[in-house]
Amino acid sequence: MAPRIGVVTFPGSLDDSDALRAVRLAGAEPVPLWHANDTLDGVSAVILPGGFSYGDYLRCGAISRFSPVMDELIKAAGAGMPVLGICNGFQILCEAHLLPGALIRNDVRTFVCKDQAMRVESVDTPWSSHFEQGQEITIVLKNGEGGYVADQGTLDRLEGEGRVVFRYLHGNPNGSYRDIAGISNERGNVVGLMPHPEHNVDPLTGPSLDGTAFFTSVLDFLTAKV
Amino acid sequence: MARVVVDVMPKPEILDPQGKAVTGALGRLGFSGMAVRQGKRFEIEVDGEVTDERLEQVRQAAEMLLANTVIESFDVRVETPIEQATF
Amino acid sequence: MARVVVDVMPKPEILDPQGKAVTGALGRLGFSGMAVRQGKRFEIEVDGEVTDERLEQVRQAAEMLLANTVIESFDVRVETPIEQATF
Amino acid sequence: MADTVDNALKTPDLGQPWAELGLKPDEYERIREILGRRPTSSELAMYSVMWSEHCSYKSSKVHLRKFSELSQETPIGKLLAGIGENAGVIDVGQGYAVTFKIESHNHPSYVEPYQGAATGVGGIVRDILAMGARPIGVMDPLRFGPLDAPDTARVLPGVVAGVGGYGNCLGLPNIGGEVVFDKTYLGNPLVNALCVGVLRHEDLHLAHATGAGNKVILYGAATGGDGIGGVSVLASETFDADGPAKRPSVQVGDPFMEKLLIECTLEIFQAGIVSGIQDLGGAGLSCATSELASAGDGGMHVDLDLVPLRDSTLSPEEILMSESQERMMAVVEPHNVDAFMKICEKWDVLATVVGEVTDGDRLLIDWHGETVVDVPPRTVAHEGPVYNRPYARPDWQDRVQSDTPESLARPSSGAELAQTVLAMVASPNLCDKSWVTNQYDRYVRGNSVLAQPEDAGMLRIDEETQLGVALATDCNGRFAYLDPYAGAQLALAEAYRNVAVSGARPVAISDCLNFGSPEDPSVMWQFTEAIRGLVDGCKALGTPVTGGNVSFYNQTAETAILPTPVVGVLGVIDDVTKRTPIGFATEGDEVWLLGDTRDELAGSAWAEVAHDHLGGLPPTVDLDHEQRLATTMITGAAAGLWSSAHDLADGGLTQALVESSLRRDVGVTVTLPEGVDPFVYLFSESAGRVLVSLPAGSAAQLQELAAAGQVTATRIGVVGSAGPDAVLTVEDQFSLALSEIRDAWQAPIPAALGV
Ligand SMILES: Nc1ncnc2c1ncn2[C@@H]1O[C@H](COP(=O)(O)OP(=O)(O)O)[C@@H](O)[C@H]1O
Ligand SMILES: [Mg+2]
Repeated sequence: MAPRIGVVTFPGSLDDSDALRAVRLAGAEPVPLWHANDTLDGVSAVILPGGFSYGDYLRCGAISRFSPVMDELIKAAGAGMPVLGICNGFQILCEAHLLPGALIRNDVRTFVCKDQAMRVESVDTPWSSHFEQGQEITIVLKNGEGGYVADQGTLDRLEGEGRVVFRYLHGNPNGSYRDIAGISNERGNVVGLMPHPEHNVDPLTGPSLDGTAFFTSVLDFLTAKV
Repeated sequence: MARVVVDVMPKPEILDPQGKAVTGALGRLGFSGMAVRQGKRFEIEVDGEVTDERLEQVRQAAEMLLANTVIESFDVRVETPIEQATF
Repeated sequence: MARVVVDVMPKPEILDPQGKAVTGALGRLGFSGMAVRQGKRFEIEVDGEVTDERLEQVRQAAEMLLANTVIESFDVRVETPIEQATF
Repeated sequence: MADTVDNALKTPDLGQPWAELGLKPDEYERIREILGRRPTSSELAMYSVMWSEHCSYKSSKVHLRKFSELSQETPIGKLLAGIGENAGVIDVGQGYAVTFKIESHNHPSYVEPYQGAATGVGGIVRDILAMGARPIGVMDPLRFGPLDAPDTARVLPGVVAGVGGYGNCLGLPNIGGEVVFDKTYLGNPLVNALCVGVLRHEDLHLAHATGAGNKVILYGAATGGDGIGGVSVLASETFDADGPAKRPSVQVGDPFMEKLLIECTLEIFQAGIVSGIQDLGGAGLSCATSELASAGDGGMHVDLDLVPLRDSTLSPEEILMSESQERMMAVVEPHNVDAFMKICEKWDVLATVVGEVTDGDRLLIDWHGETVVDVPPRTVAHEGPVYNRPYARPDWQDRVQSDTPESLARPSSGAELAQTVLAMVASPNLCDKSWVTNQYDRYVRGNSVLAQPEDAGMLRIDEETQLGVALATDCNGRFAYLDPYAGAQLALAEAYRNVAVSGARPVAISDCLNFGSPEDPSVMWQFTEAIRGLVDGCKALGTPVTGGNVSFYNQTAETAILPTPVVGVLGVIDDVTKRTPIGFATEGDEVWLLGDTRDELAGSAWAEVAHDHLGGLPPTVDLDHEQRLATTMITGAAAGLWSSAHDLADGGLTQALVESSLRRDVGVTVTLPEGVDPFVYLFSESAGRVLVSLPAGSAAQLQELAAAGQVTATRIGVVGSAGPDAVLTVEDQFSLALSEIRDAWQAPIPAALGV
């Protein structure tokens, strides 16, 4: 049986249907999860999708972070379940302190939607193992608050421990410290990034197919475990 | 160097979606009986002394740039340096 | 009903793109010698009297929700009702 | 104390501020006649707002009727709903229907650019939602004053941030639009917004209240004092001096609330528990109650005390007129009310039963236990005044038309042509718009097959069958100024062509008619001519008008905007994988021009950029040719013939070459046909032309297709190499590095806005 991968819908989630589709195209079973339920419905991995949960009011992800489903997610992540936060999902993971640092308003101070080049800096996560170390990929980036910030100590530790998973190339689109596009937790199972791999799985609608590997990576990881 | 603070708030009759969302979230977190409106706070380090003239300049700047007076009101005041990072 | 104000500011070592942009814009408008940092101001109407206990609740709410203490510091204080719409 | 019906009967001669509310003496008289007494102040509020130009279309109604008289048949079947509904609905096959509409939010966007544009998007999205459809995309035709005008630096970034801020937050891909600059828009920016939605046939919902005893539910945001600046005259009549005075005329949007409203409403539709539904837009509750009741088979009774308020000091007049955003009204059978409430609760959407459908034919509204409104709803919603405003061809029209561009100095050498190319691509109207469009999410929902800067936006509707729709909006106001009849047809033809070029079959249109003051006979003439042009055009093309919007009074003192009838065309494509993009793809592909080039430079981008000139007669329109050209494009696309296709419009052939080249940094070498005037060939804006590229060796197939469609096809060159050294060459004339063109093309908007 194909592994079941959950995608959480918060009020204001937008790319949940895209994430579910990407999971399906990769060959796993997509499972919609609702933020207000305090259950992960037995899934083996979870994606927090992009969007404007709670309108991005207050701070992106600040309100969703307290949704009932998050308690379960925090527990599961602690136990090693693969979790991917995309854009708003990344922001929620930071607010929930599953990942260090925070995301602030783009330095250009406008919403930015573009096809963004980035480099895969780590293949040692369940979400990036299908890439080549150092591979250049193009992934859709679209957000207003994507500037990754953290204090110097945290940044040095992320770099030192190989936890910068993706780095922007050919120009920093939002003022992220050290061109960081995505990071992982210490164990590597929780990954957050601003660009949207789920928009890069269909040649008809995305600028590349470079997003596919995110989903096949985790599928392999989960299948190997079984 | 002195600090002037400009507080900018949505006018009371104007919808404040952010404040509404925060109010709702506080309620869900168990903080009851709190109604929130959300605005902006600008801390301006002004070179030199804060004369009346200088303050008037800040007021003009607030009117022109910091506040959208169609939907926001603002308030300018000199602040005796409070400590950063109180908590 | 009383008003408690929570001011939230980006920590000094954290990039403040909005403040930077405002500083730049002020310069271009001819307002020189002003350096701006931009934060948030929450005005909270608290039901009932503002006891120490109630204030402590607001402090908790600020810590938990209103500020992200990874990048922001905050300050809580009771405000004697100022007049809205000063200008 | 509210002004009740009883009170109105007792004080028949009380003076009322009808003039301040914008009513004419005879209009006020008619209200008295209808009611057989003086109106209460609540009734006066309702009538005045519903009989305003904006809501009643009183100046345009007689002309718009001509749209309804068009055949309601599209090239692929009947309309499921037409003009008069919130938005028209088209059967696109496979059990799917599509609904789309354009609206304007011009004036609010001038006052408060961000919120004006944001609430403009919010409003049109609710129109689509009210039809039972899931909104799936938006477009934003925008017009501003000169790019270098200080006020443009205020209005443009605000409007763009507002369109993006609202649409992005709703998760609706922005798939196209326009950004146009002209001095007449300086005090009158145009912010038009289009939304498209999709539904299953069985989910179609119409706005009507039927079935006595059915509950009327108001849901969404609470009602505040938004957008009721105008009725404060009533408030001041009915309240003490210290009563509420300050009412904002600016509405603030809450896109998050709207997103919840969308999901909640779709779930309600899914559950099949609503019998009528209406969005609250202009005129708020006045409009929703009177329209629902008027379209139904009974009356309606509403208790205003039940309306959830954001501001408890609102008077009944104000509650009735509030334009608070993000609200909807539904009519629900009593046994479904619980289920309805449950769904609202799930989405954290406030919902309140505020009244019910009644026997009889009155709209009754109570406040504090007394009746403040007792009217026949039709007289409010549908039987407003109708004006036959005088119109006359302006005396300057001849002068403008005889001031032809023939005498303007034209570039002649290759070097001059090259300079002209660079100047043109760096002009505000032809330059790169990505500073704007990069602020819009075009990927969300994962069905955007084509989006800006393509000729049309295209959305996949069904992933299994690959059924999709394409949309384009267009209008060249300069052409419409020179000849509003032809200008409207040129707008129609361009949008129609853009859709066909993408590979979709154009089936229906929506329009947004932006004009100056209808009280000026010249403007009224432009308006009637534009409508005549569209009606004749739609007849010729077989595309019905499904709905639209009129925006008058876009005028600064005596100066009206260029007449701007924006046309949106919807097309259907059975297989979106066959869509045609605009960018050159493969070195060695043949480049052909379809259609005929004439010396048509009046109103052109060149005349504007090089000479700031606007005079003469616009390019000729041949709708029969447009139809044959469209068939050629669609047939070619289905057969997989085209590598790329790009319609020729502003800036003519050079602009199309530049855009097709820059799309993927692929060069091109053009050999001008024997005997043509290079300048005219490169810069004329003759309509009905498309630049295509196709794999070497498929010329015969193209020629056969073109011959069948009686479309002129001319081989004009070959696609060059890609990469940093790519060049655009016109043999015997000039050669320009794409990088140099790109630099000139990208600079203007960021430079002007200081970012
Ligand atoms: N405000 C806007 N929003 C979204 N897309 C836009 C906007 N303005 C222009 N575009 C897109 O940019 C492209 C070029 O616009 P335009 O030159 O008007 O195209 P055309 O002449 O082919 O109609 C089109 O894809 C159009 O949809
Ligand atoms: Mg156009």
